[in-house]
Amino acid sequence: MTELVNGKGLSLIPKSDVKQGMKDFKSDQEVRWCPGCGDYAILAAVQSFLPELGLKRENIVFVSGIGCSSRFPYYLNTYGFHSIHGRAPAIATGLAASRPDLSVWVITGDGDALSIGGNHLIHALRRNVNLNILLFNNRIYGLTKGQYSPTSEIGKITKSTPMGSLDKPFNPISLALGAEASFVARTIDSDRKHLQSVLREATAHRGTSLVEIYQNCNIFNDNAFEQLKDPEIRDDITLRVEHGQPIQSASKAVVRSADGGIEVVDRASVAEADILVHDAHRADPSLAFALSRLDEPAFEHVPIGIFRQIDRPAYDVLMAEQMEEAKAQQGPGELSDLLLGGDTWRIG
Amino acid sequence: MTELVNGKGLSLIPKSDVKQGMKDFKSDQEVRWCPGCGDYAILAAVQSFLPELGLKRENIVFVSGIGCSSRFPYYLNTYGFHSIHGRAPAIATGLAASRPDLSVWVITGDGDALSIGGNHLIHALRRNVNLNILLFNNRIYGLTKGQYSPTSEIGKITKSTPMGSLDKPFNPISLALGAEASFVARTIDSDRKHLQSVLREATAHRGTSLVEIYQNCNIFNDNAFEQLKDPEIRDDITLRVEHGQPIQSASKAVVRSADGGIEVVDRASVAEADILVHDAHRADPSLAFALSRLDEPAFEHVPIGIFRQIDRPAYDVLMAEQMEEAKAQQGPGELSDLLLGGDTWRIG
Amino acid sequence: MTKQVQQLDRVIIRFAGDSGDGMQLTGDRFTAGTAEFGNDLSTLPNFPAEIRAPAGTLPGVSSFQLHFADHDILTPGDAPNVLVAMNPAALKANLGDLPRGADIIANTDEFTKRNLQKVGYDGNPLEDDTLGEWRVHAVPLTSLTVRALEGFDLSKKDAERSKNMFALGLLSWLYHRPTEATISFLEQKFAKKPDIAKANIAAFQAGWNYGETTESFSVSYEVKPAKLPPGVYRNISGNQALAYGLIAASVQSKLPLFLGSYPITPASDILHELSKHKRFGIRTFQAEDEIAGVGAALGAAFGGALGVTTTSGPGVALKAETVGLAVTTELPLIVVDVQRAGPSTGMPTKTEQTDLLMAMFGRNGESPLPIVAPMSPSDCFDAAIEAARIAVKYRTPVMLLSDGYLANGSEPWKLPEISELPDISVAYTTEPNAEDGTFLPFKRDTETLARPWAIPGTAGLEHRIGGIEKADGTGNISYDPNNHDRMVRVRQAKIDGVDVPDLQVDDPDGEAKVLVLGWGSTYGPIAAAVRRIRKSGGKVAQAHLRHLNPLPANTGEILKSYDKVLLPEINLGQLALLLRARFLVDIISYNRVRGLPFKAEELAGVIQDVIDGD
Amino acid sequence: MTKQVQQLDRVIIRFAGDSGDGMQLTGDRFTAGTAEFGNDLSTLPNFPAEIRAPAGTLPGVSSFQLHFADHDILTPGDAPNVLVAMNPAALKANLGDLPRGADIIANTDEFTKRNLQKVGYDGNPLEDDTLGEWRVHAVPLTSLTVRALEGFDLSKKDAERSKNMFALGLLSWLYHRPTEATISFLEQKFAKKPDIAKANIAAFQAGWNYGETTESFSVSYEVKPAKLPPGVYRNISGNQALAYGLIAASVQSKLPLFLGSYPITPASDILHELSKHKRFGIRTFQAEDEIAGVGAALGAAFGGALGVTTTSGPGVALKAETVGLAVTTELPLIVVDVQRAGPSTGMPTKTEQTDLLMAMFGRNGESPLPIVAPMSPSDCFDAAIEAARIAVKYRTPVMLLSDGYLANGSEPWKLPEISELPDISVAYTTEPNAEDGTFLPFKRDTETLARPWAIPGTAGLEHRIGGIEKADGTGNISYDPNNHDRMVRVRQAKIDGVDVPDLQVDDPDGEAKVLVLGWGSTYGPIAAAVRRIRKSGGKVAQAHLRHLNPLPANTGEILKSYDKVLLPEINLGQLALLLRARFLVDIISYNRVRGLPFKAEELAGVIQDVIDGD
Ligand SMILES: Cc1ncc(C[n+]2csc(CCOP(=O)(O)OP(=O)(O)O)c2C)c(N)n1
Ligand SMILES: Cc1ncc(C[n+]2csc(CCOP(=O)(O)OP(=O)(O)O)c2C)c(N)n1
Ligand code: SF4
Ligand code: SF4
Ligand SMILES: [Mg+2]
Ligand SMILES: [Mg+2]
Repeated sequence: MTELVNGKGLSLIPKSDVKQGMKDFKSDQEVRWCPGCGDYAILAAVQSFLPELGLKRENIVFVSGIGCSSRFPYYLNTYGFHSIHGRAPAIATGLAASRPDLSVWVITGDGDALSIGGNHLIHALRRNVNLNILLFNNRIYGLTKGQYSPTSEIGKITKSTPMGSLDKPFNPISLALGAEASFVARTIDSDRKHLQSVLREATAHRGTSLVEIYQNCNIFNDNAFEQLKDPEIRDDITLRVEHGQPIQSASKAVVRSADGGIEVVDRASVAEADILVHDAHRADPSLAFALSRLDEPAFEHVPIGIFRQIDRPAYDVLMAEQMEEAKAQQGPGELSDLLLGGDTWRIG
Repeated sequence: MTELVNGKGLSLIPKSDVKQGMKDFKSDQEVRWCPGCGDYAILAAVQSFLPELGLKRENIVFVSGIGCSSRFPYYLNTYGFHSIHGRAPAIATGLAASRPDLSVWVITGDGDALSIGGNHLIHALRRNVNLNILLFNNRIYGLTKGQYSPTSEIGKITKSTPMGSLDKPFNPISLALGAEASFVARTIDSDRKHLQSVLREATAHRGTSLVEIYQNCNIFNDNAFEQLKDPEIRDDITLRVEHGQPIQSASKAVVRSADGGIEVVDRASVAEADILVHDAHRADPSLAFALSRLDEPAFEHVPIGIFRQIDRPAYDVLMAEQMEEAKAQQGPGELSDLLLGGDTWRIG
Repeated sequence: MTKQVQQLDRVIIRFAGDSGDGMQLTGDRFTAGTAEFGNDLSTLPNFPAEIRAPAGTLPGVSSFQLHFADHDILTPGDAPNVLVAMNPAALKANLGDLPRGADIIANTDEFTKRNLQKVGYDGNPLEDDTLGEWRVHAVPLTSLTVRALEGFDLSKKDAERSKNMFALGLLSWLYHRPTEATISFLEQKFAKKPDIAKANIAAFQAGWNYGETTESFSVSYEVKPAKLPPGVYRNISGNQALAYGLIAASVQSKLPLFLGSYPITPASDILHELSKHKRFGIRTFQAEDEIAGVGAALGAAFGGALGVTTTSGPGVALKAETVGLAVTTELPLIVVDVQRAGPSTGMPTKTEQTDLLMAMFGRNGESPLPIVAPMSPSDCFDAAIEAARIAVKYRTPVMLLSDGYLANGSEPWKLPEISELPDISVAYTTEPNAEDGTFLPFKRDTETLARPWAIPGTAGLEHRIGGIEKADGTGNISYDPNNHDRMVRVRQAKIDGVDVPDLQVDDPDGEAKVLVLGWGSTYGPIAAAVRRIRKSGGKVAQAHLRHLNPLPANTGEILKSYDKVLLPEINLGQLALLLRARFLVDIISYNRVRGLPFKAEELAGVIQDVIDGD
Repeated sequence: MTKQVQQLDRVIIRFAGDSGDGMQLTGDRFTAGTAEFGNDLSTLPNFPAEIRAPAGTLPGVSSFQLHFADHDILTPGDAPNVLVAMNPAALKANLGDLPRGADIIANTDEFTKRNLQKVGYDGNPLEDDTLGEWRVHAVPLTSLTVRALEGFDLSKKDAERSKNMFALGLLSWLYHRPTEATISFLEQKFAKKPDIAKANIAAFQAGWNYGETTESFSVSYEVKPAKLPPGVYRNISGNQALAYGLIAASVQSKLPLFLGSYPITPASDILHELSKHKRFGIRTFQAEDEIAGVGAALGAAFGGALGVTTTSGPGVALKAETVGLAVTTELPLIVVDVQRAGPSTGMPTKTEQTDLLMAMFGRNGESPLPIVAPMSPSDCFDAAIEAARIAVKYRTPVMLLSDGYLANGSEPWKLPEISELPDISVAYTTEPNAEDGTFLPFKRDTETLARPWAIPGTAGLEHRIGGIEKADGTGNISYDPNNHDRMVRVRQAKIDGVDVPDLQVDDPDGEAKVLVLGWGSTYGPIAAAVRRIRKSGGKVAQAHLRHLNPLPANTGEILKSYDKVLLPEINLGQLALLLRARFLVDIISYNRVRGLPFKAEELAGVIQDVIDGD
């Protein structure tokens, strides 16, 4: 059990003794998303990534809420729980906190995670429950056929906002950093290599890893992330955020601004040495937060990658420690001791 | 109505034509907090501040959730709604969005606002509903007699955590900034002058102003903020955050650190000119966020004041604009037009 | 060659195809033409499961059923006389509902090996004898459409998209539907893309001509207009009627409408509809969740608005605590529950009547509220106004129980005379109400037991309300045992005292021994079944409850005045439980929980059995 | 001077004072002594309203009532024989409950002008004739205490704090209570502050001696030990017993206990208690809200834990949607509802039975679950085990309905033999269950209809569950109408089939014509009332329902076998509604919703009236 207490990364999860392939993670259920939906790409990326972890399949659980994205668990041949709208982080918290031997994933959408489920999400983050949360952000409510979501841009015309939406959207990265998250990243459905590289770090992180995945809903919000996919410009607007690397795109770079903040400048205009080098391991999330603001206004330049990745004890481990400690101090629980604990007296 | 659309500050709220005093805002209800509770000081501060606004008393509404703090509305001779746990921001949103002529206040506690009510809070902030939210943070659940709260420090021994709490607390300022808040401040129950100076700015701000108030619960979490009240050290640890002013305490100052972040240093060790001057009006919340992190670890130095204060259209105004526009384009609603709108046919 | 024309009194058509085939639009247009032509009609759209399935698969099938007649009808019909199957999946998914001898119009182009395999057909049913018992019309709809559009510069794909219009044209010919409306509709819809408009119109006309000219259809059918009461009509769905009813309630109560809602199937369209009518001073707020939706509506009500929240079962469960706050603070509020199949997520696109007891009892403490249920799509308009009337008159949340069948089903609606809509306006309290000149927020109207509604902005009436028990009169917090008992009873008495009209019984010659009772959307099938019984000489009485709480004063007396009372419900007997408890009458329940409306034939059988006494 | 000693068979004492006066502790200690002495007893603490009011005010009064006797008793007693009033507020707040002739021990030191005015006494009731009809003992408790502690170096304030121990000493003398336990208790409690310990003990002894030596008490009283069944006893409150019951259930089911909870009065103490026992492998999780609390418990249950969530009415309302998910995913879960006065926030510290119908019906769709209700504080232990037994055996959420009276009330509890506790363990499914070697998560046990419980980590049984309707057997998503109807009925049948013991009737000579039925915490007052009736020669039968859903098989038969059935409930007739609907029996309801338990005398009167037939 002390092994548990010191558990890091995947050390507490049983390894498979057979070699696994993508097909081992495909369930027998027919995939039912609209043709062209970005969810297909993410599913394929996850199914082909999982074998790399080499975990016992039966020790992997996918928990989801409600939404198109939340159908995800049905398509994986692992344990799965398609729960109710917004509650996946809460349900997964109970599972992960009581089962340190499981790899627990939460699949959620921008509405599921940030609208009805916002509170559970931020609390899971601050507690650092051992979860891999994949937030499929298509900036729309897909399943209910196209209302604006908490990540939709202001002025969005949708079924419920014929004159345009009024609410300033959340920036999921900023919100997570404000909620004490220990691992925060962003990737995109169309870039499998990057998506999987992020999953690699996320799964190695014991605690809550939040991965925002830009996902295209070609039916109700098509091309929401077109610029990031357009070969013409994507390399110019995608600011790669990688630990230890200068933060830059093909043509742009992030530097300190005169007023002490950070800003995006023409890469050619600065010396390599002046480009801000990313440190995802900083205890202080302030710089990561500043980076998360760089995609305002949308898509002139978008930081993609792992914003923050710090070591903090995971919730399940802390809980286990207290149980250990209690047993060590008082010995394992004995029902008779318990009942006889108070002031007792005998009659007859 | 266009007046409404351009409404700023208190301009849309009818002014009182009689001079008001503190007693005008006291209700006939006996105040029922524990003797010595910090809530008394806040109540007195608010009651003596309100006359300064010169608003018609009947146009002021206090909405609260559940908690000791949430009893607040009963003691003010204005309109009041003591609602249910965590829901005050949601209820107040409906009221404020539909009544631009009201000054709507939300009174909430650290559990009410950040535990059960966290989601409503962050959504009110991003929407910029016209609310003054006073968050009484005593870092404990008072009304339910002493369980730890989302702002309790890790390891807190309470009724529900005999071996210490495990959850990393929220920093309300960081969370609010991560949630796109347009006005974020912190003050303390014991400093009436500062508390009222913050209220002055908060009420002048049309949109959501979040004011965290450190409040002492002398029964279940006594002296939680003692250092900030102790004449010996308070001036040294309290970093004043004021727009346009250098950020400093009696003996400490905030400066840019070598690595580009900010840090707190011995004031004597730096030139006045090198002390970071606060700009609450920056569009980018990153610096405000960095400031909010300065009270980690608790109380070596605590930033107090207005972290952020930017202009953003308030939700009620935006809603009103769309109604205006719709009427302007289509004319005011006519029931008969509506019913006859679709394909109709006549029989007989 | 001239073709034979046959007269029919009623026809049931079902259009079925892939989600992408535009069957709902096709159905809507055929409905519009039929309405314009003057038939009575009733429709039943049937959407695929929540998520759009891949093309050509069974879960992807979307259908639209239309029943039209030369007399007034009550349901979308039990079994189609004609099935339009745009692909093999559509055929397979719907064949089970098709009575022997019915017509099948199949789009042969889609009956490819691959598509057949997708749904598990080994052979091609159009060629083998699978469909021996039906009248099959094999029509290459897609290729005919493409050919018809050769002139246009359209990609093949775009051309193929118009095949549903070809089908519509063909059916319009087959049933002598007027064509103008559809043509002008297409012109408007594609005003910005005139080519697409032209193409669709061409396809539509080609379909018509195809029927006119080819052999494959030797007969066409005529269904004479129905003799409906004179007036101006439009076709309307339950959700739209409910939204219009809420707007009318706002106008008739002179209260600004505030909708706080969170999208959920099958209620979302009410939010969508209301958001289009801001010019009526309506505010629609898409909240972060259901709790915030009802919370905002309640906050707006405190501010003097007509507060409304719309949702379905799971949302009602979430709203329970806040609705309880509305009960105890005694503020007007309308809670619309468009019921869907449960428990939990259940079957979101399917209908059910299983939220009645949750509406009655789903809150902590003694927390009574009135419940109103519409009985047909167009009745949602009146039911919404009635719910609003009760809410504002008695200062109480009111639960309005619609369901998925009413929400999406449609029927012709005789527009009401605006002048005849009830005036449901109430005055806010503006003056102190106590002898001593103070204001008592819980001093009640002696007749209605309603408390004053004094809104912020009213000088001199400043007061505080909340969820803790209140002292009778002053509304101050009170823990006095007798006060609590009194308040619990007065809140109950207020709801029990809501003025609801007597229950009407339809018992033509007063000789029936059996009463069939119903509530909500089962009205149509029950009434249709009753007709059948009577046609065949049987005697049966019918009554339909619109107010579930409180019940009409004469309910018990009526129940007791029949030998047997039959109560069909799309649940396990929820209203039956309430009536049995209240009146100790041994109600006979008939329950099917299949996510679908009852069929008239099914109910006729049940009624007959009860009459025959087995 | 030797004093007269009088024998009594029972005494009811009420300690009343300011929230700060430590009345609950005083009561607890007197209870401990009384228990140790061997009397039967029953207690009723009465906390002030949610928020602590300023000292000396009526809302600030806290009281503790203790009933002890030389025979077994059932309630904390209707009216006190002795009131200890630590200040004027305590006197005023409690005088109404005091029968004429009762003793009042008043702390004269606190009857100052200011304190008297605070509660609206013009004069001093101890001096004027206000208390003429009672036996007043005016004792300057505070100053006597201070004097007694002069030797100690304590601030006056600290010394005064011990006045409750002085009072305890005095009462202990008055009723011949043993003193050792209290002394050792004080030594332990203040182990870290020996001075305080000594001071309190000194005050306690001074109180004793005061009674012994002064004139003001001429008589002392003796209440002989009760003849209770032999065994080891301890005094226990309902919340503590419930927590212990859950721990026992965890041990007896061999399942790790996971509690997901959010604090709420009066349920919080269960969370507090369980959080102390981590050594039993218990995980207690204080969630961000009630929804997360039950969600986490459900997630843990999916992982193989004994999932529990504890709350009160408002929390149950919030949990409804997630409980519905537990119903449809058929996972074991225990939902504890410690009922409090509603609706909405209501009166959090007061008791009520008004959540029964919410427990039954407060979820969308047909969503049945078993309901168990304990009948006394100590019975909460067994009820918790029974709830767990049903939950794990049938894979279903179970609602456990306690209430504020059971939660805080206490009584002596004869400790069970651990060896005799039921084995409620069940095995997780570890093998495929289908002929073809696959695993069918919804293939049911033919007897219990329970589905397999296969937890993550079990190789080969990987499966997915969720809130959408499931195909019988495979559990795959299904929108098939007949499957849904079948699943709705099988979920109902599973709950209807839960094995619950027959209802026992207590009808000594079988001649009673009237049956008094009850459920939950009303057992004590009902049984006490029944005794009174029988003592006075009346005949009445009693039965008490522990299982509210499903009902015992013989319930209907029993109800029908009596001329009249009387059902007292602390609500407006919720169980009555269920029984009337189910059995069409015209139950006579007696309802009081005062936030307080019934009084035996009150019920005796009601029963007599029913017997006499008016
Ligand atoms: C309690 C509840 N409220 C509302 C709904 C309806 N609903 C289902 S999914 C959804 C939002 C889906 O959006 P998102 O989370 O972004 O997922 P996506 O479909 O876009 O992948 C809503 C509102 C529900 N199922 N349950
Ligand atoms: C739905 C619901 N859950 C729980 C409670 C119990 N409760 C009342 S106040 C409170 C927390 C109070 O803490 P906080 O918000 O910090 O306010 P404080 O009393 O400290 O001022 C809780 C858990 C409730 N009243 N309603
Ligand atoms: S609606 Fe959008 S998100 Fe949903 S399946 Fe279709 S494309 Fe994907
Ligand atoms: S419990 Fe704490 S917060 Fe509540 S009133 Fe008492 S001192 Fe104030
Ligand atoms: Mg989405
Ligand atoms: Mg607090």
